Amino acid sequence: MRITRRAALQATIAAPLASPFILPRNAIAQQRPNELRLGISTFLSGPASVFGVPGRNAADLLIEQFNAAGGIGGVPMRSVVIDEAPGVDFLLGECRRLAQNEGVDMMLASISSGSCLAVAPLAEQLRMPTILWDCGTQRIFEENSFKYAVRTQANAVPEIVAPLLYLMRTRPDFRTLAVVNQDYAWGRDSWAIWKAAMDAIKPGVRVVAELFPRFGATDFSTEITRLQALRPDVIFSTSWGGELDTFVRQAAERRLFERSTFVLPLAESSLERVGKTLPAGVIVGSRGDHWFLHPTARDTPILKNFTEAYRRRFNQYPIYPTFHMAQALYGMKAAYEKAIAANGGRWPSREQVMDTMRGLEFAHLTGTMKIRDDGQGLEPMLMGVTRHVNEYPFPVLDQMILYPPELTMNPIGTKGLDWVRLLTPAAVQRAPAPIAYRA
Amino acid sequence: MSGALLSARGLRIAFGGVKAADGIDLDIAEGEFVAIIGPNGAGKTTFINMTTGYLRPQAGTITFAGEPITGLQPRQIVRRGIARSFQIPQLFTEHTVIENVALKVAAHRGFWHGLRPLLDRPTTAATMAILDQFGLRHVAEAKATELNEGTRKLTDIAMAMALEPRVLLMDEPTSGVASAEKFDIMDTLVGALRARGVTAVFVEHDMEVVERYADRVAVWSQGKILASGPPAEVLNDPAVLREVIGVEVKHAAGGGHAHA
Amino acid sequence: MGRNLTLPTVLGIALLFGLSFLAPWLKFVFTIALAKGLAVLGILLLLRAGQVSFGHALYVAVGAYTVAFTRPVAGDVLILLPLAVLAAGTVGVLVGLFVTRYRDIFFGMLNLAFSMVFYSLLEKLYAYTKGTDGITVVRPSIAGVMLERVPYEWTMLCLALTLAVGLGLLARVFLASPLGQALPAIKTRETRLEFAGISAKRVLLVSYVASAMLAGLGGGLIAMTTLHVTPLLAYWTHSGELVFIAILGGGGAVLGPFLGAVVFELVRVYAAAAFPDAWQMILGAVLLAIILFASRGLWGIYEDLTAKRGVRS
Amino acid sequence: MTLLLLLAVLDGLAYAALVFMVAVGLTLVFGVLRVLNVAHGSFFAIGGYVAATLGGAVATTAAAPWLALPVLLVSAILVGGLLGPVVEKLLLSRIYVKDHVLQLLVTFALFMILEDVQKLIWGVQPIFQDAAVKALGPVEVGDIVYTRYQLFLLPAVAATTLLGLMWFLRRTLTGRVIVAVTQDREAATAMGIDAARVYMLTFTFGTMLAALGGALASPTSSLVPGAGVNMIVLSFAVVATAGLGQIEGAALTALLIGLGRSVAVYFAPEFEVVIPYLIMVAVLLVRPYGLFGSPELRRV
Repeated sequence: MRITRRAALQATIAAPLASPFILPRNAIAQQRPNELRLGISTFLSGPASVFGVPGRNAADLLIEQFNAAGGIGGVPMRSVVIDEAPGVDFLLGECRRLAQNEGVDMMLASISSGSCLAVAPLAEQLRMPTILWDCGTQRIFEENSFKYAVRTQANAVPEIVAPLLYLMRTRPDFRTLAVVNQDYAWGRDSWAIWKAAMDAIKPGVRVVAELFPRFGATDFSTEITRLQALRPDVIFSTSWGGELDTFVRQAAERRLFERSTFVLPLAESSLERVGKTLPAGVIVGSRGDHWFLHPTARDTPILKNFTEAYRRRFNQYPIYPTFHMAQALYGMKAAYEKAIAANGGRWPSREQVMDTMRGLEFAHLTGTMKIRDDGQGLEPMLMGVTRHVNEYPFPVLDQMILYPPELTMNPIGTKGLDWVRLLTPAAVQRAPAPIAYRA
Repeated sequence: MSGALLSARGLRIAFGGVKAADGIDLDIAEGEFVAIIGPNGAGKTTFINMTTGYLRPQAGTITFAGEPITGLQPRQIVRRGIARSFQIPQLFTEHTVIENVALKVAAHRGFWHGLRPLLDRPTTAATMAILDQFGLRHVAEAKATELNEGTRKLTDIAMAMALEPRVLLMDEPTSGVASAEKFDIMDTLVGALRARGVTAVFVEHDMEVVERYADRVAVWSQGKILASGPPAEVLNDPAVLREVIGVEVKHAAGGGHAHA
Repeated sequence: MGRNLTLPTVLGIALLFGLSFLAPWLKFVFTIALAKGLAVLGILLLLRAGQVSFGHALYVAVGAYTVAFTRPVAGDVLILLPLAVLAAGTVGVLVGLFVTRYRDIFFGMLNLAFSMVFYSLLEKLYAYTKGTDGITVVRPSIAGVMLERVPYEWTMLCLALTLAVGLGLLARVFLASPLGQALPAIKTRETRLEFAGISAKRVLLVSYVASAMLAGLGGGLIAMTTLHVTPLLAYWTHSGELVFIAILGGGGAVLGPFLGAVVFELVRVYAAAAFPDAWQMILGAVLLAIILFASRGLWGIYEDLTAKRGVRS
Repeated sequence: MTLLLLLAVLDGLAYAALVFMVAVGLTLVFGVLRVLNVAHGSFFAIGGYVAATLGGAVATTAAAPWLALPVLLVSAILVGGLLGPVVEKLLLSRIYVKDHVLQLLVTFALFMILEDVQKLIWGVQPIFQDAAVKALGPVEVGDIVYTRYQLFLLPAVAATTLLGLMWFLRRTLTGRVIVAVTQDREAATAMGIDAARVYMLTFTFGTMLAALGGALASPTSSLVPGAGVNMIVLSFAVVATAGLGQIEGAALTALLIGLGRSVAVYFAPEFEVVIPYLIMVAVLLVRPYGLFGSPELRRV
């Protein structure tokens, strides 16, 4: 057979084009597969890649570790990562590709709430087991019920209620408050929750400014000037990433921290970057039950080893998206293992895995958590106040309180925004005792 | 004024101190061929620009067939029957010759009617008739960018004629054309105009052309009309010779743009 | 102009169908691509007049959000799509009356401005639009029939194809009409057009509204295919993407936009799969190569290839 | 009330200064090359990244904190001097004869490529280097703390740039050549001006200005992926509002946007985002060719 150069060239061009058209793997195979394929959607470009890339890094590292230890039930894992930055139309196309063509067994979906809201219904139609690994909106499981989607972390409600309870405990006498949130869904949502909860627990607080700078803003001078003139007792901001860093720096340079108490529920992810520019005494959250110096887990080998390995490889301390990814992977592993055991050692179907997920209690890097029957994760909330110590070139958390989900999360069948209106000052007192930072 | 098809009264316009028209009175009778001559920058093209609505005179009026047209938009003036051609041919460079002319034919026949093709049968027929009159049939399918200057000039004028005007204003119809060709072009052109009974005003630098084709010559200098009359008479006037011809012997190339 | 497009069209449709059968996920990608192709067809009309709109994502978003807002009250594709077109057309007239007075960079930037204002509105009017979270669209019925996912996806693909072919033909007729032929005249000699008694502004306005309606239709299709709309649809980078596709496909024929859109989506999928961290760079390089070495776009390449082989019909 | 307005003006000035620095380069390049450079925003971001990197190196090694300031300028010259000529020679010079749309898209492609290049070099974690702000320290106006950097340095640099450019374009030979090319490219080349050189010079200079804008912004804001995107759209609006190639127009527009924005934060925060566009639409309604623009010379 003679192969002309032209034919060879055509073949080389055609081969990569053709490969995705190979028929998908049988989706309902019950026998043990050669590998477990995970589709991961995350931000690889744009401003939110600040979270997306650490999340992806965590997945790479943990999958390697899991595989080295024999994978899940003897099956190694492999991940296919897609970028959710180009928008919903692109992401949904990619999800279909992963499901129908790459033969992905499980999707780990999205940082953006918009992405999750779009992916969950699709997952349902494709019968694609999906773990919502980082997005925060409470709307997903409140407005719909999904068989094929669960969330291995808390949501916006506890993420905002916990900081409020913490503030009420550390500075109960505040009378005025200003908000500086990014102008997009999360900024608006989180403020709505905070406002409703605050009006319930401590009526009469005067909101002196509601500032929503443009998403992606790089200059907060005008906002800071206003805040200096207004002198609110508390400044609340759920901003994150580059904008939070910028806001913190500009506020510090202009001594705003000296005049007001800051509540920054997402600032754990910025601590290493802003360093000691962020003064002591700022209330900081980490969107869940995790931090690399977690008060109860800091000395466990599992967390120490992970932090060590992560730092060595990526030259940074792990931040909350890293832990969220870990929770998703640990949760998935636990569900598979439990389902395999329940199945008499045989490989479970998708439906069996998803059924196992409900009510599953699993251990992860910093503790254990539970998935509720509606698919929502129940996770404690770590809150603390910044303190400068010599061991780290950035602030650490002190006076840490782990708020249990019972105090901060609305029950199944209720809407978070309605539920927070029923909060009472008693909730402030029911919190566990603070744990001090140890060197 | 009586019997004049196109008439200007007291036209004034100045560009930053330069008076291009400083009280111009001019009457053009139906069927007349009038040449406007004068030194560069005298305001000859400005007259065309004002008459066709591209520039608005600062003072004075222009009437056409008894109706004032001063201050109307170019497209409104065109619809009343005044068309123009350009010193530098203004062709649609992405179109062929036939499309260039057909666009004008279509514009004249009613542009906003449905989605029939530009080159439907009636438009094509009307267009080809015009191309024939101007001897352009052989280049009908050529792109406007592929033509030589003489053909471009003819196409430009054919486009103006497609609007079936009563008056055609031409800006130097032979400038830039090889001198061997200029009489051929003028013969074709004048033949076509006469055949349609169109009144013509043309700005011209070439005295041979003026002498041969104009019924009347108006001499434009420093915004005023210096003299007006039959070519034989005017072109031998010593004052005109000194003012205009003396400068024009060299036949300067630039010719001056409309305005700055 | 006189090139016969039947053969490439039929081949293209056959290829789309064949690939969709082999790889079901491509149905979605192709439907989106065809919907974008419709919007790009609108861009093409304006490009003929030498005008680039850097804001046509506005109309895509208007179409998409019209579907999202009216879906709860009117549940059929046959009602939703015309509404999307109508809404985009209405906005197109209002904006068009203003922007068609301007040319070149001013035209482009004003379009950009309007799309960015709309984008901000979608984010700001949080109570109605749910901000960046977006609105989920429940799958609508088609001519009164509620379909399951797979037949629905096939139907949407067929619908998009039918609209692409039908409107492609219509655009072709339009471009050959005096009005369509006046568009390049705006680009080359706008004043001469005025001296022909034609209002360039009106010619441009007609095309502008047509392009807005095409983009609105594309947006409506996108909303009914993705079943979730977000403000990102109106962001200026998406407008840039439409212009990108127009250049990629080539402006020589009405098939260009669809060819460009399909190739764009596929390149993006493969680039993102092969280099998740650098797909933008690959797209950029493809665009650069097209402009520098084949500025008539993919359709131009096709024309050159067939012309060489003498298949000109 | 008056005090509030004064404060708004102070904040607006600093922001206007940054906007001007970026937009003036874009305006200059557009005026001369007639290419609307989308990659201008990338140059802004790269300028910021380089300044932050160099600034970090200087801050950790050098003894004198004031050294952080010249670093900003050096970074801009470095970025502009290296990137400008390369991009102009390799890309732009090939497309001057082509359609405006294609020219614009070439820079769009370059922007996409540079976005990923930044990511590959500097990663996705926000980078922040505020040694320059710290070096100058804070100052109090009434009861409000400002930084000297924002209150004095930024407006001063912008004003110097504006005056310097005006002087350069009006009084020096090279400047007048550039103006000649801006006003009438054909006539200028007919007069024997080496347009290619003028293009190269202008583009390099424009790139430096963008990089300087980024460098000046870097001490007060974090650098993240996509930092250039917002700047592009904003400076496009400035260029169109100002009138093509109008330096003074760019300054006035930047000032309008800066002040409009901070006044909006005080009195109508909802409008903050759309201020630049509202200003643009309003200006173009009254002056169709921009604040200082005039109709392009149309030959008939």
